[in-house]
Amino acid sequence: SSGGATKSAASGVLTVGMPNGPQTNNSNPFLATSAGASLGYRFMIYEPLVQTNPIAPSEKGTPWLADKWEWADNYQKLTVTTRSDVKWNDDKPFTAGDVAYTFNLLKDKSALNTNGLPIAGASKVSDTSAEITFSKPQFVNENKILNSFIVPEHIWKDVPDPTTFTNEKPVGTGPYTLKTFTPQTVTLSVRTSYWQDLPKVPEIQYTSYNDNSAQTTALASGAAQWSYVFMPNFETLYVNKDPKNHKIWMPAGLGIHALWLNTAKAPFNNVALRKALNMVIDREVIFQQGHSKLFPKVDNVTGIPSPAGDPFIAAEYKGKTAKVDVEGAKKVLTEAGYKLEGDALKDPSGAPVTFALTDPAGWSDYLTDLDIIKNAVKALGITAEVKTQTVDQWTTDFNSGAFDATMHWTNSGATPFEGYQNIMDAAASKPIGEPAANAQGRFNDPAATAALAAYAAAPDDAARKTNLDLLQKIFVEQVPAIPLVSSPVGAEYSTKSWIGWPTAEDPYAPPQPTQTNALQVVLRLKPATA
Amino acid sequence: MRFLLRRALFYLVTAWAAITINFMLPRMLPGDPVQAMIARFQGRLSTDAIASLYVLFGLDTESSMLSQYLTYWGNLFKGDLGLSFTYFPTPVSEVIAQSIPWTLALMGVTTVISFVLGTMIGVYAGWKRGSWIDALLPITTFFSAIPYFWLGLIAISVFAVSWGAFPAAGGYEPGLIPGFDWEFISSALYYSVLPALTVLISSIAGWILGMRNMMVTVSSEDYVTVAHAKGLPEKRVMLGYAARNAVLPSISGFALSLGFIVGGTLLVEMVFSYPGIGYVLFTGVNAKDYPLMQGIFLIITMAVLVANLLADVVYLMLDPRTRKAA
Amino acid sequence: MKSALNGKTIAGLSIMGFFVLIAIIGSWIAPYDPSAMSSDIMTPPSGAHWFGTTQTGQDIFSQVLVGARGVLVVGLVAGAIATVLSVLIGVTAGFLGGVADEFLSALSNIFLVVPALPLIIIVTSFLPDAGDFLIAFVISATGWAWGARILRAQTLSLRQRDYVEAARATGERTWRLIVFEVLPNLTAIIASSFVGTVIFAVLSVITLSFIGVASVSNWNWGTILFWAQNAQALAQGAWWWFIPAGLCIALLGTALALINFGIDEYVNPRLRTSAGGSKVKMRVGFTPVLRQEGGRS
Amino acid sequence: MTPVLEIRDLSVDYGQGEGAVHAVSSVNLVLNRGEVLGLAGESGSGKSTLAYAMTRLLPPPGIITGGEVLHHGRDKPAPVDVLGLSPKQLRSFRWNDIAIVFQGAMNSLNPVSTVASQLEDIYRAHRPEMSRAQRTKRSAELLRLVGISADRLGSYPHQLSGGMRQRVMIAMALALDPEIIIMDEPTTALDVVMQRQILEQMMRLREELGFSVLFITHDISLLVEFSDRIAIMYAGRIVEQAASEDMYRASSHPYSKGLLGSFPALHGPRRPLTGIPGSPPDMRSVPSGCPFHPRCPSAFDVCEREIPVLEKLSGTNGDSSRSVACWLNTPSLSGHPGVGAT
Amino acid sequence: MTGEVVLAARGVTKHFPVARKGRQVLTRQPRAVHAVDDVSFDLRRGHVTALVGESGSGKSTVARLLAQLYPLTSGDIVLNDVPTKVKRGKSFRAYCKQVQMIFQDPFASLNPVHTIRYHLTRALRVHHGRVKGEELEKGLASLLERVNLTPPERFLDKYPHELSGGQRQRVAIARALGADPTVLLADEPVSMLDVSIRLGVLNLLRDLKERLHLAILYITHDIASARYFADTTMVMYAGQVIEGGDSETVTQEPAHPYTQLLIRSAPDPERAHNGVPTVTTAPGEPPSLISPPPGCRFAPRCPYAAEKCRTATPPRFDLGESHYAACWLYDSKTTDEHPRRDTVEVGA
Ligand SMILES: Nc1ncnc2c1ncn2[C@@H]1O[C@H](COP(=O)(O)OP(=O)(O)OP(=O)(O)O)[C@@H](O)[C@H]1O
Ligand SMILES: Nc1ncnc2c1ncn2[C@@H]1O[C@H](COP(=O)(O)OP(=O)(O)OP(=O)(O)O)[C@@H](O)[C@H]1O
Ligand SMILES: [Mg+2]
Ligand SMILES: [Mg+2]
Repeated sequence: SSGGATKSAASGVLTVGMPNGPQTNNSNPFLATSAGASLGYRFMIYEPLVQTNPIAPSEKGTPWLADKWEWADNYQKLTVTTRSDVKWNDDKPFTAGDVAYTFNLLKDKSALNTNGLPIAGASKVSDTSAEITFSKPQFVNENKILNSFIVPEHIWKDVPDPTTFTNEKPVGTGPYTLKTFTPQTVTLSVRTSYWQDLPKVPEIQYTSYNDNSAQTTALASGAAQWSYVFMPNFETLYVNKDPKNHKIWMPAGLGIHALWLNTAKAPFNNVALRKALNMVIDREVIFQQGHSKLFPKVDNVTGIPSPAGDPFIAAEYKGKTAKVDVEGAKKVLTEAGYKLEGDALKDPSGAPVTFALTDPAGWSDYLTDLDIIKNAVKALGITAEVKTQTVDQWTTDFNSGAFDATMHWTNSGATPFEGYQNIMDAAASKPIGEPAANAQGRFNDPAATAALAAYAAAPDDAARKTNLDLLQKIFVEQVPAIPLVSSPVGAEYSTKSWIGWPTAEDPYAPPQPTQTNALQVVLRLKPATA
Repeated sequence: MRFLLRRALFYLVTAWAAITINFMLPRMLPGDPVQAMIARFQGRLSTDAIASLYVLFGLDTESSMLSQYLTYWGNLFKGDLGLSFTYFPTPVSEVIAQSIPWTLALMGVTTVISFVLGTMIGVYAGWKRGSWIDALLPITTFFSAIPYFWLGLIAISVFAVSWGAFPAAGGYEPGLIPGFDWEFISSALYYSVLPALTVLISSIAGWILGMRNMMVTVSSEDYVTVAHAKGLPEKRVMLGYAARNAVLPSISGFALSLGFIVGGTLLVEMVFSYPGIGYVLFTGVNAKDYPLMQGIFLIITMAVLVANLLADVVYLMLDPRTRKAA
Repeated sequence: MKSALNGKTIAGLSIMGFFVLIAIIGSWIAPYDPSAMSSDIMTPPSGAHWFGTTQTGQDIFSQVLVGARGVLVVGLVAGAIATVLSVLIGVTAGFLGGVADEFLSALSNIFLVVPALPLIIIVTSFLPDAGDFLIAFVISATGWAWGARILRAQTLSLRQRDYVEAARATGERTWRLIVFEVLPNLTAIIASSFVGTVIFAVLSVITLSFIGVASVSNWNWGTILFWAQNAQALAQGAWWWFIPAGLCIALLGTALALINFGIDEYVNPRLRTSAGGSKVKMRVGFTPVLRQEGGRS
Repeated sequence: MTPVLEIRDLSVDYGQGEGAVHAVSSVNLVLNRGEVLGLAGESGSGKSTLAYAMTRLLPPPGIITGGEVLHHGRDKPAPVDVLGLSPKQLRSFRWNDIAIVFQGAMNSLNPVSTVASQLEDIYRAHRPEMSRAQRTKRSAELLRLVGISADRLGSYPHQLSGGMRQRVMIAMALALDPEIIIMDEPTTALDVVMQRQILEQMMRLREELGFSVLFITHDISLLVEFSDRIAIMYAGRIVEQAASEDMYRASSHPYSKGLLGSFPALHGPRRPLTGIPGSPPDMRSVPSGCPFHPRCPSAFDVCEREIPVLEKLSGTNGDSSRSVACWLNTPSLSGHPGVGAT
Repeated sequence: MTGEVVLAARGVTKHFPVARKGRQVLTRQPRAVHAVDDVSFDLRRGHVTALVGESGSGKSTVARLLAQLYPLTSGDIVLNDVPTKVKRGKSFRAYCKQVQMIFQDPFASLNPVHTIRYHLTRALRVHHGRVKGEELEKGLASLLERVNLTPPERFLDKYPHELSGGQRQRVAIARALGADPTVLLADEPVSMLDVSIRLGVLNLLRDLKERLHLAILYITHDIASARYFADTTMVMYAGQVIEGGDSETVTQEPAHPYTQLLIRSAPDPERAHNGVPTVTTAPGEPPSLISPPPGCRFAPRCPYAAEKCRTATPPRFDLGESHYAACWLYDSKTTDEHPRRDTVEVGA
């Protein structure tokens, strides 16, 4: 209720909401299933070595628990120098030993190693220095490694099984401690001392709502001040409820949502059709109707989102955006031997071109996208059909290549590499019928596979750039997938009680409350009245 | 006695069947909690996590169906329902223990109120058959035909969003710690008004109708006429003779519905973001969380069985005819 | 035969008939393709769009018209399957008695105890490509037990009736006794349990669609509500997206309930409300005295 | 012979308007103090309807459409019309003055409460001044009166045999020492041994307590044995009324004759049974004129056209209580000008 | 042919098992309702045998046993001198072609959803194959004519509820006649009918007996109608036949104390007006059939009960031409003096 909102503002509480349903008392930071991860408060308690910015991944990170970090052996060995003035919230000092312990923990418990880091070993060099070695060059994983949060050795070493540890009294280096836990609301309160300036927010209240609609209602009424939730028509539902204070900012990360095409079978085994399809999809409509303007559109032809990915875009594609060009598409098709007979497009062999667009039932944004695409290809004389599946079936079909075209996301990382790898890495692909880990569209261009391998192992930036440029060229020319929107690292927030939020003008961090960077945001917040 | 023995056998067989169904169902159906989890995170959980999750959930080892079944029973007898995947590594029993009181309180109280109120109106409607009160029936029927999620959403939009008189979501004021203090209880009550009303409105018609029809039927029984002939006050005839007999069939229905409150609240809880077990079950279904599904299903089934047992006992108490002659 | 048709039943049958008509011709008379998007985004009801449009400019009136079929097909198919099941199991159990009865009763009791909606959700959410018929089948699989129980009880009492016994004494075979002597007398109860299952199935399929478990690309009223809820139509003030489908469901449910009233009153004539136009208030236990001038002779 | 209950021109319909069933039409009947008046007739002739109408207990859609039911109270100066009583007066009139033993005694007891509570209910409603102990004591006495031991007070109806239930009903009827007891086929469900036990007990109690009985049954030989006077109903009308001996020896109405000729006698010579041809009329479409004429062996033209009125008949032994509604007994029939507006 | 025995009961016994309760489950002592115990009699062609007794004495059970609707516990049913036991199927149909039953309640024994035509057609088809068309119509008409429902067209297409009780019972009889049976078991065929109609149905049955030489078992609780209608009368008490013989003899000179009680209790218009004193009837109720008293089952209520009556079951004692009674009073060995029947009077 609005009553709740005024009360929390007055008492200096920051109210965060997430639409994730009731939680259980679980603050194990490693588990995505924990309340800490689901609501995001783990980042107020556990801190990373370095804060990297996913919306500006090419920037160097902000030193956090680590003062300095150095790579050696072509990104196979990392030496970290830790701060010496940091204390755990049980007043024990933080040392490099904790860093070594944490990485060894990840190495030993593969269940906790959600990033799949190939850790070879970690050791404490001194109280302020630790050394971590990897079995492969880790350039592409750099941010994931630096972003890893550190847990206290003195607590965790006595935990019998860290994978089933619910960590109800989390001990971290962050500025907040867990005050109370209820399945609906988790309250954090600020510590008395912290290695930086103490944040101005004395208490943070994380409330879990059961669904997007409840979360939206809470945001609109002011009961929740900060959240990341998908809402259709955010102007009406949120911003217009208090235009002065209700803000929404959805900066793009490097992860994208694309229409994956099955390039190993008809009709999309013909590159001309893939190109033509790419030319008739109106990304503006997808952005506005499919994703309600919340997911930033990806219109650079390379599929690299702006502005996060701008530094990576090859010179020849800078500023080249995908545009709707139905005539152009028809030309491409005609040149490739396609014919329009009556209303129906026939492929060079004379068979009508049809395909199914599949996605899970209930995934409304994807399904809307597919509908838009279905309507768009009518202009080419193609009859497409939107089919829904259960999530399981869809996942299975996606991995085994049993689809024509489907909306799906890509992996993301600190560079566009992960995205390209996800779409084009034939090395991790399998024939149709067997589950593939990458290139589920069965795209198989040896040049692309080689470039991906070379990029990951490249010794220097020049080599990386060469390979990335090549990947972009292949992507643009072969159209293995059609990028449409990016995954935002955004949030809705209210400036009514708290100011200092990141904005497009001051993009010091992504605003999402469940990201590592949320701590950076909270540290900058100030009461609006002060 | 024989009646009770038969019932006991029925309960045992049903419980066994239900537990076995619980065990078989998730295993017969396709699906994978890890994939479900990846899908739920839509790109925020990278594909690298897959391997780690299989290890985490212990799905990387295989054992025969029979040995799983036996282990399942063994664990059941120890009261161990396993660990939930969705809320890993929280034990299923804990997840259930945390959510079930909400459902029980909200739905239990609402069901009781609905039954009592509906039955009372039904008694009156049946007694005053042919009067204006008959016009009430189509109206209540209409309300009961509305799916209650729809009614709930409208209620939220009208009473919570537009008017702001009631909270739109949750079980209590965020920040309060559940406990037996007035602040919490009053808040919980306040938060339960809208969901309770919705359930009440859509469920009361059934009771009214059932009771009315029974009243009408019973009203023409000879013993009611005799009661009139005896010159008893009308209230006494209505309650002591007609209603007392007419209510018997409703009792078992009531007990059954008490059992089903655990299972039938999913939509109320979804719509009102209520922290009850229905929503948790739904989450579990979406997440392919077998242990959680099994656990909740088991609880629901047991609740229904217990309610049935209760119905039998109450019936035995209320209807002397089922009691054995002295 | 006594006419079971009273005002309520007629109203129920008319509404039902109307919806059945819509279900049959809905997709032909729909002014637009229900999935087709247009540039009229979120417009309130107007001459062009009687029930307004959705977020993506789809015509809600067309969706409601087309969506009737899904609801009715699932409702009627599920009702039919469940009724057949309940007749087969209930009547057989009641008539044969003995071990067969014990077994079949236990079976229906188990199905009664297993909570239906969660089970349906679980099963449908796992089924690949859950089409209307599959959903109808799942619903009927959980919905037959109640009818079977009632039918069994009724058969048990019918089996004792003299006319069954008399037919047996005439030399009729067992199957003839069941089919020609017992079944015809169960018609009202079968009809009532059919209507009851249809109500249950309609609400179930709508619920399934609403929570996105069933396929949302086949239009039905639940699907409309699913999309409306997804777009938070009410919060956006787009009541027109929400109201028509909900009202249709409620109307259909009411119609079915009214038909059931009629059946109830047919089975139990005491339930009949006195025919309209009566000026005298009937009161149980106090017979009205209405002295007519002159009286009759 | 003072009347205790006088029924004048009582008419009862089930339903209204076109489809109404005229179950009782212009019945006149007098019940005298202390007598047993038998009411006989075929099933559907309106016996129960008449009984219920006297106390206004007809089930819907029964409506009393005319007439009066005058009750001459023991210590009331003027007769009161039962049909004019307010609900409150009616409630106090019931059971205090008229008690009923119903046709289906098996179903007349509330299955879910004990005999005691159903007995005591009466006192609680009519004698609020009685203490709990008094009520219990009185209930026990009543049971003893009908030959049931008092420890049956705590029993539920289903724990009693049919005969016992019927006796409980009789005990209940006696609870307030009423002036009139209506017994509507009180023994049809019982076998003859039990029937006799109960009826004889009833007659003994009547001797002791002096109430009047309206005894309804279709078993005319039972009536002849137990009642003082007999009225015979056919199609909602009284067709004959006479002292029971007269009725037995020399009934005048062809229907009464037929009825009496339908019972085989157990003793004496095997007299031939005549029976009555045809079947009882459908009350929805009662034949015009005398309703019995289609079955009457001696019907003639007037019978088809005009309804005979119940007329006093100078009895064989000068008994004036005898009357019959049959054109055969109207000597002035030839003088009748045919149809008259009635 | 008149007088030959068609169907005979030989020591027919029926015990209905009773659900065991509570502790009895452990003791495993089987319990049963001794509904019919050791009943023997003959049904002869062209002869009406009445079976009289109060409610619950086992009359209907005897009828159903004879109709082979229940399996026997022990004893034999002898059809045309052949002991017959049939359960279902062909042999059952062959049996019921000979032996047909009429039920007590004509309102309940006709299926309300079927027309008269259906009922009768089935009766014809079951026993005479697939009769069709003309032949069927003729068969139906003759059936209805035999029970005096004329003209047949008026009744054929009616539903049971459109007929009066007497007409319905006639249809039920017509249905039984459809099989061309030799034996009719009429279980209280008129007790649910109006007094004035009863006679018609009884006269019809008598007429059938005379014309078709049927053997009729007439079950009733009204002993007066047995006198009127039946040639021989048997009296049942608590599952046993306690007296039997020529109807006139049984009703006019009852031998068994129970029969005497029954006859005294029957309403008698003469009694009131001839100054016959009202009778005090025997107290008590019929015994429990689950654990019937040892010896004579009437002993607990019998004013003459001697020690022997309470211990030994009395056999039948012949009292004259076809008249017998199962009562120790008539055992010439125990009593020298044959008690005069008319002296055996209760109360006094
Ligand atoms: N509720 C009713 N609605 C319509 N008609 C009724 C109703 N109750 C009785 N009747 C009709 O009224 C007539 C008289 O019925 P009533 O019960 O008084 O007869 P009765 O003489 O008591 O018969 P019985 O000997 O069977 O008890 C019958 O024709 C019956 O059909
Ligand atoms: N199917 C049965 N199962 C158990 N007991 C039965 C069954 N049928 C009859 N009985 C019992 O057998 C006894 C005799 O019953 P039966 O119906 O033969 O009596 P009846 O003389 O025909 O009585 P009525 O005059 O009431 O028809 C009764 O005590 C009855 O309860
Ligand atoms: Mg009556
Ligand atoms: Mg019987």
